[in-house]
Amino acid sequence: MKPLFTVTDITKRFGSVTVLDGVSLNVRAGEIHALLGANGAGKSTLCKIIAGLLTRDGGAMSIANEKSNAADAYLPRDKQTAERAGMQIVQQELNQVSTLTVAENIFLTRMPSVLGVIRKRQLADRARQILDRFDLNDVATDAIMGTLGVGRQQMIEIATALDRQCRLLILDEPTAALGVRETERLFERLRALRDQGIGIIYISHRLDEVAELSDRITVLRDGKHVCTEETSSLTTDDMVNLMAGKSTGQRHSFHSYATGETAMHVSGITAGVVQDISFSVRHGERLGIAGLVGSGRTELLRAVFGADIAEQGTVQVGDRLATRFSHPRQAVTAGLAMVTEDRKQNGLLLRQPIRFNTSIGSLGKRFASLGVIRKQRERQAAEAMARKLETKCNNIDQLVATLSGGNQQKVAISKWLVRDAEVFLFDEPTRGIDVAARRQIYRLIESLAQAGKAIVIVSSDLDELLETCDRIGVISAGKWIADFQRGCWSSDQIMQAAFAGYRRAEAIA
Amino acid sequence: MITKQMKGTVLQYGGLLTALALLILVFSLRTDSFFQISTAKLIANQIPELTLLAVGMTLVLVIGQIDLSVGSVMALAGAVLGVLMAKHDWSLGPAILASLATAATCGWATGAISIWFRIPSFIVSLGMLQIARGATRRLLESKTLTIGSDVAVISEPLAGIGLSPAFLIAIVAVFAVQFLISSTVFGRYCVAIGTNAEAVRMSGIRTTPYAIAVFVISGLLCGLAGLAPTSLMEAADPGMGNGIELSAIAACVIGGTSLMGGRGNAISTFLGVLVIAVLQTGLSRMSVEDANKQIITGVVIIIAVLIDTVRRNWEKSEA
Amino acid sequence: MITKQMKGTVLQYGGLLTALALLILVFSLRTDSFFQISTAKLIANQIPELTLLAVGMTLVLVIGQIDLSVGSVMALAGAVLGVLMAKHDWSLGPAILASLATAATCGWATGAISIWFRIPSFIVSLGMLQIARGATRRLLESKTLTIGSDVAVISEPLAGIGLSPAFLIAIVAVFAVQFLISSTVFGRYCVAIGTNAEAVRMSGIRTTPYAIAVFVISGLLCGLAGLAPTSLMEAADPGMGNGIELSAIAACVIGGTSLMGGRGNAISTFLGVLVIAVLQTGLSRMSVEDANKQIITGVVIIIAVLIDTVRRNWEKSEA
Amino acid sequence: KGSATTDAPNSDSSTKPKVALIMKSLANEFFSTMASGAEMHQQDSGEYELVVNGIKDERDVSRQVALVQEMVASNVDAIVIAPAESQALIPSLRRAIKAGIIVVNIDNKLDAEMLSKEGLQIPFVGPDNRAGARAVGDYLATQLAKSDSVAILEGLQTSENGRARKAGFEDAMNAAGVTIVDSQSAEWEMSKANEIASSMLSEHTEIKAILAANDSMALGAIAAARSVGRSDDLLIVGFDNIAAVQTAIRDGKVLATADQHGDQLAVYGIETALKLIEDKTTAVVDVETPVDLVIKETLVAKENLDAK
Ligand SMILES: Nc1ncnc2c1ncn2[C@@H]1O[C@H](COP(=O)(O)OP(=O)(O)OP(=O)(O)O)[C@@H](O)[C@H]1O
Ligand SMILES: Nc1ncnc2c1ncn2[C@@H]1O[C@H](COP(=O)(O)OP(=O)(O)OP(=O)(O)O)[C@@H](O)[C@H]1O
Ligand SMILES: O[C@@H]1[C@H](O)[C@H](O)CO[C@H]1O
Ligand SMILES: [Mg+2]
Ligand SMILES: [Mg+2]
Repeated sequence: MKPLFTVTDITKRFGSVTVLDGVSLNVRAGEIHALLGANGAGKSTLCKIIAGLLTRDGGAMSIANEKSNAADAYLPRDKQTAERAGMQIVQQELNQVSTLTVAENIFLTRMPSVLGVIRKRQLADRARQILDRFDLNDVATDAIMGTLGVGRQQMIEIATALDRQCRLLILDEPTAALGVRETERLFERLRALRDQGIGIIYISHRLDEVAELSDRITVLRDGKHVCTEETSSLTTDDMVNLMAGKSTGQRHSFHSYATGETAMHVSGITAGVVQDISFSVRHGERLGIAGLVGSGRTELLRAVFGADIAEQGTVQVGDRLATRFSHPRQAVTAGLAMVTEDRKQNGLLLRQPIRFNTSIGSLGKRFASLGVIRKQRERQAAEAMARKLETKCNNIDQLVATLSGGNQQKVAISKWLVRDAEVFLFDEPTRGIDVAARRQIYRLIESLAQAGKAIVIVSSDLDELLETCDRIGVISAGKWIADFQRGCWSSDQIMQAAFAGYRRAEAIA
Repeated sequence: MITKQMKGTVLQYGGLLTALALLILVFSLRTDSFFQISTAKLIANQIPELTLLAVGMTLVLVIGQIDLSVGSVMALAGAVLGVLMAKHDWSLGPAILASLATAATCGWATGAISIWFRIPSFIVSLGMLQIARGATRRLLESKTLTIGSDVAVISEPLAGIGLSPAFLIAIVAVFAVQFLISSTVFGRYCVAIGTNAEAVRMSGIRTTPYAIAVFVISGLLCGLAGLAPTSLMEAADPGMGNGIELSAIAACVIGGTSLMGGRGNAISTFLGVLVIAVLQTGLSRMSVEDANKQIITGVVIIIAVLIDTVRRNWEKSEA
Repeated sequence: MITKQMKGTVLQYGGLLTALALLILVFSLRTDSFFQISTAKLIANQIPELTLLAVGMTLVLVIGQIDLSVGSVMALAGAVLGVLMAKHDWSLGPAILASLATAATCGWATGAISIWFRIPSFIVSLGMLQIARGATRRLLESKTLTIGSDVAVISEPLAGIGLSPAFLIAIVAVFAVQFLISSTVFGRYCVAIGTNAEAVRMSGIRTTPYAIAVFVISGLLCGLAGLAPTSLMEAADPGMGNGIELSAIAACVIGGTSLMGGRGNAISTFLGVLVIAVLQTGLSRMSVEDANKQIITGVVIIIAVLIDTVRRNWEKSEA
Repeated sequence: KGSATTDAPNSDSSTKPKVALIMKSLANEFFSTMASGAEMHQQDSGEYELVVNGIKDERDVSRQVALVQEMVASNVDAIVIAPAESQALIPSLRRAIKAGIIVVNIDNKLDAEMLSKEGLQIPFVGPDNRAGARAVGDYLATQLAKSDSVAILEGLQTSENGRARKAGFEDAMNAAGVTIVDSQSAEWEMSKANEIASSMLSEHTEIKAILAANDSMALGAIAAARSVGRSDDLLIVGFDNIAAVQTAIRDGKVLATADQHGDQLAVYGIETALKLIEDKTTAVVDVETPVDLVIKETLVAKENLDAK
């Protein structure tokens, strides 16, 4: 079968660092082609070059001519020329305009207009159709984008891209912020598009997804092409080994470190959609919180942490007094730490170096005397942390904005590891993190548990919770529905619980 | 539907309208002559230039840029008008076109230099402020140039309504720019560029032409603004609009436009202009010592914005 | 190691130093008296106030805020000094403390109001600009108040080095603020707040006290700035520092400080001040016609920043 | 404090004529003196109401135009104005006159040619700035030798009296055969004057004297003289006779200035306006107010007089 799209010997350098080194790849029409690689392997960079968002330093690309048998050289000047040639991309990082409405974002490049005046009705109607097609019925077309959760925004971004005519569709970690339901829906659409003869490049760190969805797999390592294989010929373990270039060892067998001592007790928290939620977490315990996108998990954690002031409820850490935190400062002083979901918005100082980001939470505590920063110590700690998490960077003075998505997430976590705390709240801790690194983070969380820390993990990746937690709580439509101990759970039960709140709501309506 | 929209409008402009109403109330109680139609007409005929500049500035701020040169570009436009009419006997129409073209060119230059070379527009427009002012003074030889009553028509109140063409132009500009921002592709791109230029670029839209176009529009509005005082004084004045850029920006910010880009509303800006104008007019009616007037001006501006901020937060907690 | 650091320094400040060198070269060729030690000393004794204001402004810009009131707060500090010494016979030391306290209070008020109520500091400081100026004029009854030579010591060149205490204070402030920004917890928090205040908050740090402290420091520096001209003139002048805020911001921006927050360097700001000062002095040495002075000033400021921008891009492509 | 008669619930307030005093550049001591002179006069006489207004910055001519309109709208009987500009204010004053308001021009003379072209008669009450500057210049010349060099600090180049004073200085220097080696505008401001005078003195070391078109700039020149180490031998003259310069004259730092009796200037204008209000048939004539040379001896003499 002749390829739809071919990449030959692509090279890309940032300054003196080579991030793509002679990568070749081809995608057939009607194929889902997975692109795998560890964080910083160069997947996003390659896709950006294809989509016309970056210029390559060397190599060539070509796309099959629709009429003849020949292939035309493909050299996009910018995104527009790439789109004209039939390329569509959903990027790893959200690229929304937070002050525009949902409809305006969807139609940003093709607003229905007469003489430059937007036809608002038509805009709303068409946006409605697109949203409905993705079961986003409850998103208003005139809602301001910035007020939606990350998951919603990601869905909207995907819906936008899938709606457009294209020949090659690139999805860069589309499911990182999606829940099970959304992921299912997306897969249906992707299979339908494949059947229409569209070529799809699919990037994900969720290897089960890749195994389920893709036809072929290309693995990149350190900017180099490792191999391209039929999906059916690889196990997920093979994939991991190919990506890492070495055997990363087996899945850890689970070991619980939970003690009997309560580390944090949350009682009666009400905030936004969250209604009267109470739960406890013990020292050494890892508590997972599952739920659908928009069910209120992030809001719960934010209210506990004092990032939003809860309308009701209290948090008790250790044997301190039960209080309602009104500023994260109080929570941190009490011994809480929180890795936020939206790292760009409130987790990272993107325009600052890794070093600043790593030390920001503990400057006063660990890296200063008399208010003067002890830079040597700061540097050492940041370097140690980068090594420990295997953050891929040139050095710790690299701006966080120039790191790959997964490595940004590592920096966001490292801030709290350096600071230390009694209770760790993780909101989607491995979003965009590669398998190997994910294992590291699981091990890290495990060692925190071993050290007696209490841990709360919110994740849309159920497997992740199943793998790492002592206990899993399920939130549905803002309510705490159920609580499962390890050993007493099945993913089916958990999914049922996650839908429960919505069923009841539907029944009432 | 309509009531909902009306409620929305009241909410949106409620804070500023309250501040304005309070000001008018106080001045009406403290002076004999304030609460009169004539005062309203007077203010209407005094604010065209600030309105036009502030409305243009709103657009510039929306895309996350700033233009400090508006006052001198306006003066330059007036100077061109004056020189052409008084020294070269041009008639009003062509002279207006020439002065608008000059102002638009200045706006274009500011925009192009700062966008192409990625120099902060603060600096480029500060440079343009000096350049345009210097050019104005050269053109006018640092003297006021009397043009004569040919030019008066622009600011002469129209029989019947008592409002000048300049004011009407300013009002049209307010609504036109608001329409531009809220209902056109161009305007939405401006908001988008001001919010997240990177995302706009990523979606394949070239931001440069839009950004530069905004500066051109702002320049054009400066040109229009220059007509009003020139016509009122029947003379081109080399010092015209000195320092007015701060008032123009203040009007925008009072109206809730963000200096960080991505948010702006021309109608609110207009309300901001009104706050400033009512304050000035009211204070000059009262015999308060000048130093105290200054203190009061400062306090009132802060309070006006405070009221608006409180309103906004209240609305948020409502929603 | 050292050479690497030196290379870094040259690179960092290279653009501005080049612009400065070019300016000095041109003026030296075009006038008889420019290229002399005496000129350097003269400039050194003229820039303390702008340096102090600009350095404070750098900090304010770093946290993503702005302070337009610096010129009037500086005047107010001068007025307090003058009134206490000339009318109440205070001696220099206590009078200085009182005027610094006044200025710091103004800074605190601007900061507190804008941070607590989330009102843009642009507006609050614009209000403070008016309030402080009005207060200055009330204090001085709008008149220049002669203080006498008791106050002269601050700007009297010290025997031997020919530099005034005011200049030395300004230099100390430059390095102190640079140290603050680059090497202290406080400064790091400021940079972080200017980059992403929400992320700082989510790291468990209260941003409010830091932001307000920055305004207090800026106020304090305005107070120090007010001492220099008051001492030079041996008089408190109600019009002192009128419009100087734009020059202060310009110096920061020329020095590469971002108006969006998160980036600022006091030493570069100082180089920005030098560019402005050398330009002004040079042009008045040449006794260029006023209108042309303005045009040249505008063009040179743009070019200076252009050179720096080109340097930066070149450096980036090197890295 | 202030002149807040409009606030007074005084019943006969409507019968008293209302006079608006509009000045330029309230930042300048000259005008605050003028304003307090007028307010004092109003309080003493009690025959009229007074509203005082001014613009912050002399360059802001259109703000002054707006003020004229505001005063017309608030139904004053007379406007006494120190125009920031000698031509640009005329159209709005014309409208004021059409609305039946008496207009009197003080301090800075409106353009005579344009007034006559417009067929307007507005009395000018004020000094002859050129003559005043000439007197100051002549006195300075007595301390200079032929072919000595001097420099001028001009006022705002857009202001008529600034230009007149420069002309007066030039007249005097030319008559004495003194060379003017440099002349730049310091825009009436002290610190600008310091900066420019410093440069002038560095570039032209031969300068023997600086003629400043107002006293604020003279104060700036003093500071400049100190900066370049010329405190002892540089001669400085100014214009306005503000308090700070009186001190400087006594200390020998300034040689001379001109007193244009700022505190009385507005009063003269107001009196003229009141006369015209009372009797509209009064002939409209200009009133030339005195400008007096002020030197150390004048001040000492005045002190002795006050002491008695
Ligand atoms: N603008 C830039 N400047 C410098 N280095 C960059 C820049 N953009 C990307 N890089 C580097 O290029 C490398 C590849 O990044 P890329 O984003 O392609 O990785 P990725 O495979 O998508 O990783 P992830 O799975 O974490 O998303 C990374 O090491 C990153 O730090
Ligand atoms: N700033 C906001 N303004 C308005 N609504 C919001 C805001 N943030 C969240 N929401 C809404 O609150 C609800 C709960 O969102 P939350 O982010 O807590 O859910 P989640 O379970 O964490 O899902 P996600 O994966 O989207 O983060 C959603 O309906 C979301 O749209
Ligand atoms: O006459 C006055 C004073 O001399 C003042 O110093 C400046 O403005 C002029 O009009
Ligand atoms: Mg990536
Ligand atoms: Mg969430």
